[in-house]
Amino acid sequence: MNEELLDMITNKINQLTDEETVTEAKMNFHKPMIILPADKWTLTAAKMLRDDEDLRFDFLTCITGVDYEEHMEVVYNFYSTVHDHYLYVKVTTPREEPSVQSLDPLFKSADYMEREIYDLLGIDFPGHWNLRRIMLDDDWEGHPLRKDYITDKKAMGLD
Amino acid sequence: MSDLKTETMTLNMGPQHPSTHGVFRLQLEVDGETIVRATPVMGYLHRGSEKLAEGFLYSQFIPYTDRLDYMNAMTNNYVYCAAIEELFDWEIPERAEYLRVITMELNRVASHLVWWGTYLLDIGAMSPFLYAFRDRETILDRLNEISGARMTFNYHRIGGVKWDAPEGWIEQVLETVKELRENIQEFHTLVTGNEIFQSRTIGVGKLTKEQVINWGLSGPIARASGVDIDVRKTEPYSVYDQFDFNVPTREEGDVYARYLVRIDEMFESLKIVEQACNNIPDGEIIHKKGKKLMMLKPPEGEVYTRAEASKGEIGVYAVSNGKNKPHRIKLRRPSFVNVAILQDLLEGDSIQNLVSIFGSLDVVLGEVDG
Amino acid sequence: MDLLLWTAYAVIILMLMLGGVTFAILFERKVIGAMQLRPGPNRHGPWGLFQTIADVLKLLLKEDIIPAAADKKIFLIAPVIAFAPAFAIYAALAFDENIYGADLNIGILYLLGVASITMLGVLMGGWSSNNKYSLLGSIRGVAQMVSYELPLVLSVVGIVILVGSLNMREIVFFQESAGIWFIIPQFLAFVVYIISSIAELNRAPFDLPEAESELVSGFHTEYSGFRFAFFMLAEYTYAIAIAAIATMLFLGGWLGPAFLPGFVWFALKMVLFMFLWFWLTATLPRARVGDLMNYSWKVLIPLAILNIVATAFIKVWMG
Amino acid sequence: MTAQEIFFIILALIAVTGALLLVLLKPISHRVVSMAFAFMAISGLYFLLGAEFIGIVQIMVYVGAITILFVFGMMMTEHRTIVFERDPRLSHQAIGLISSVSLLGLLIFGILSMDLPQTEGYVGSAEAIGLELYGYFFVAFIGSAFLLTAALIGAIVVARKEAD
Repeated sequence: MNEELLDMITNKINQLTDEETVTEAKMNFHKPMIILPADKWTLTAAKMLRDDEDLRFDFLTCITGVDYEEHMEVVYNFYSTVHDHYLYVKVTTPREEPSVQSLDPLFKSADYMEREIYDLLGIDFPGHWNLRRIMLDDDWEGHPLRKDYITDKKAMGLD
Repeated sequence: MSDLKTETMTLNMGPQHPSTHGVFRLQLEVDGETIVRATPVMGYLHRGSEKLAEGFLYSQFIPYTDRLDYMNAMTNNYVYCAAIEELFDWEIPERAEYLRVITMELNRVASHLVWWGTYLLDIGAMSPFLYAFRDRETILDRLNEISGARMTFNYHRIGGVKWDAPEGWIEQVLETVKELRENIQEFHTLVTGNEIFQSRTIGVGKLTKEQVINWGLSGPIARASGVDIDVRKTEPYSVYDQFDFNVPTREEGDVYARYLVRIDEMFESLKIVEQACNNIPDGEIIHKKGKKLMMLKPPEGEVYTRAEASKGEIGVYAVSNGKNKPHRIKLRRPSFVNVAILQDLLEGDSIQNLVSIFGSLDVVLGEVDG
Repeated sequence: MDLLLWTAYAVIILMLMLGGVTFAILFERKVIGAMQLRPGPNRHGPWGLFQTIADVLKLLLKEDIIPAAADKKIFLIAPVIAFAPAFAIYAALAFDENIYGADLNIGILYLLGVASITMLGVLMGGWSSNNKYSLLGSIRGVAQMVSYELPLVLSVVGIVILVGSLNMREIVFFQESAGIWFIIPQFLAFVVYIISSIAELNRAPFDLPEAESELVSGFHTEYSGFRFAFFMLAEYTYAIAIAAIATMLFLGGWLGPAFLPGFVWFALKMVLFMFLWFWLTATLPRARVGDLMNYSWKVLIPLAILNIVATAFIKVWMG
Repeated sequence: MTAQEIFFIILALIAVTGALLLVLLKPISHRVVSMAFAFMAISGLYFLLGAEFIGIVQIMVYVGAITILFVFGMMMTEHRTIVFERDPRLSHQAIGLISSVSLLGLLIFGILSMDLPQTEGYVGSAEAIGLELYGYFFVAFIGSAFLLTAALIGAIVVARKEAD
């Protein structure tokens, strides 16, 4: 059943732009996962996921930013309160000037979670109403969750 | 007279304020006692758990999850362990899962008790706090007996639990459940029917179903607004599918509804504990590979695992690169997501309601700041 | 000679009252403690008898902090303005048939009028601290005081109509000769009096001006040490005075079965009345500002007026 | 010197000082406090005269209500920026001086030429005032009550309109 769902989602997203938007679609621990590049991840696609009668992914549970040394990824975990199904959306973005379309206009739950990713990983979210640091000081240098971040133990008083 | 200008005042509530339950700051713009704008400011307790995780062995991170939502540490333990177990694709011994469920549900009751006490303290009733702590104390005693700690349990392990239940513990838990049931019933007589209490809660801080879903709220807050999501039912983890329990929901979406949902949830949790204690099987308490703490190397992959904590849906997004340290651990902290609604919810309300509304969200700052 | 006697009386009352406040606080903590499943203070002296004394000593030894941005003169004088009138109330109280201060023929008016000055000190203190929470607390305080002064005064009018005098002693004598305490014929007035006196005193559940969970103690947030002690003293002095007034108006003052002297009965009734407050403190959550105002204007004042009208009719009808 | 005279001097001094400070002090909050002290001293003088009722009404109305109203107004407004400077225009100062001196003269003249009756007892007792109000001045009393009620309702209507 979940495989069918995966095919349906892939088709619907590809139909939006009439091209191969989804670079990879697979099952990840029994749940559908689609992977697409950041420039293809638009508000239209997210809106379709939210509003399409068969999908209705209205509950954005979790947003994760991951730094894979060669590129960065933002993973969205969707849940549908109507149809009770799940979806991973993986958005890949280059490591230099990482940028992913913000879902804040559609899902308010993205507000804080995207701010946190911006704060800790330095991924830009164009379209976010208030993209500021949330956990660290406003004048903090660098983004700690990046793999090349060097912890300045002296400055933090740990050494 | 119409051009008489009134000025708004900026009021910094916190980071040190008795009702923010920790180091949380609300920047309020108030016109008299009416809130024009509320901006939550956080991060005062940020310890960088996610960053720390990348430097530890898999087993070493468990104690750090305790310190997220320190009121409900068992579920935090569990969800982290469960995520790693899912990466391994392990079968967990039944007895271990039962012990996990018992400890998690007892801890949920303890967490709700603390909420009940502190919430009423927020709206000015002091006695319930002490009643709640009396009952919480018995739960903590039980958890102490099995885990050796009162708050930061560090009890669950990847693949099972650390200790088996001591002799006679199960019977004691059953006793405690009986006692708690009577005492929680007493709460209704103490508070629920009180006129002042009702006038302060009914119709205050209303959240609609749409708001809840759009803001990603979960836990009792969502269920009080008629959004019936409880991970224990929608995606049963551990052995929750073996128990008979209800998920209390209400439609009103106000503070009073959240209050009732939490009280009802305590009874449901006690029900689960009772069933689990009566049906607990004998056997191993940990997967045999889980005992080798230093050798844990999950295969490459990534997974999002969720569980129902007392505050809402807690999730762990674990990315493994096949080495002995995690590549990335993302913690979806329910309080952090839930607290965002404050900006929307407080606008136009009064300072007097603020405390009531903020208290009803039941946030723990350890979890908000991660 | 008279002057000397008066001074002696004043000093004795002051001393008694300081002791009274000390043990009223202990009594409150013990009562609330018992209701909250805990022993209450029990470390200093037997049964914690010296706890409050230790607390006061601690306060006296503490540094007297004046915030830099405060209005210094007002900040300094406010606790005194709050305390002096609370103590002045005692001038017109009669504790026994023969133990009394000024035998004013407008006793009730004096008590209620002087009592209202206390609030001025509270307001000035809250305002001069230059603290936003204190300011909010003070604003709430004014609104609350203005609203509840009315039902408090109106609730007493029924008794004045029945007795035909404003003199406190005559009111008690009237109860003696009538053989009935006013709590029975004036029960409605008694209820209104209790509720509005709680609000006047800023006690739970109407302790909005100092609501510690939202306004961080409201008007006395910035006060410390000795000046804070003065505010506490004023609060409890006032509370005891209000209890004493209630005793005289509704509970027959020093009247009671003969086996105890009058002033003991007086003290017992006061304790009973104060116990009622403590009980409420331990039981009820705090009311909301709006509800509080509505309650005063829409419930208590009409009730008090109804009581006055009914009493007047009865008085005319009975001759 | 009797005790009464001593108290009279103390109270009069407080009243006069309070009234003077009310005009001389700069911050509005200090003025309000000195005003309260002046009012209280005056009510003390009434007590000395045996006019207890008037004395207590003085406290209730002027200290309990008017002063608190002033404090309330002060708290609600941006009082710290408002400073009472001396009016620089000479003509205004002159007018002020002339009018206050003539008012003082008028008052002194009135007091000196007053023919005070040598009566004893409760001049201002509650009972006497009550009898006068509900007897001789009944119509005027009811009339003023109506007027005040109308004013109150008017104030509420105006405030309501502004709030909408």
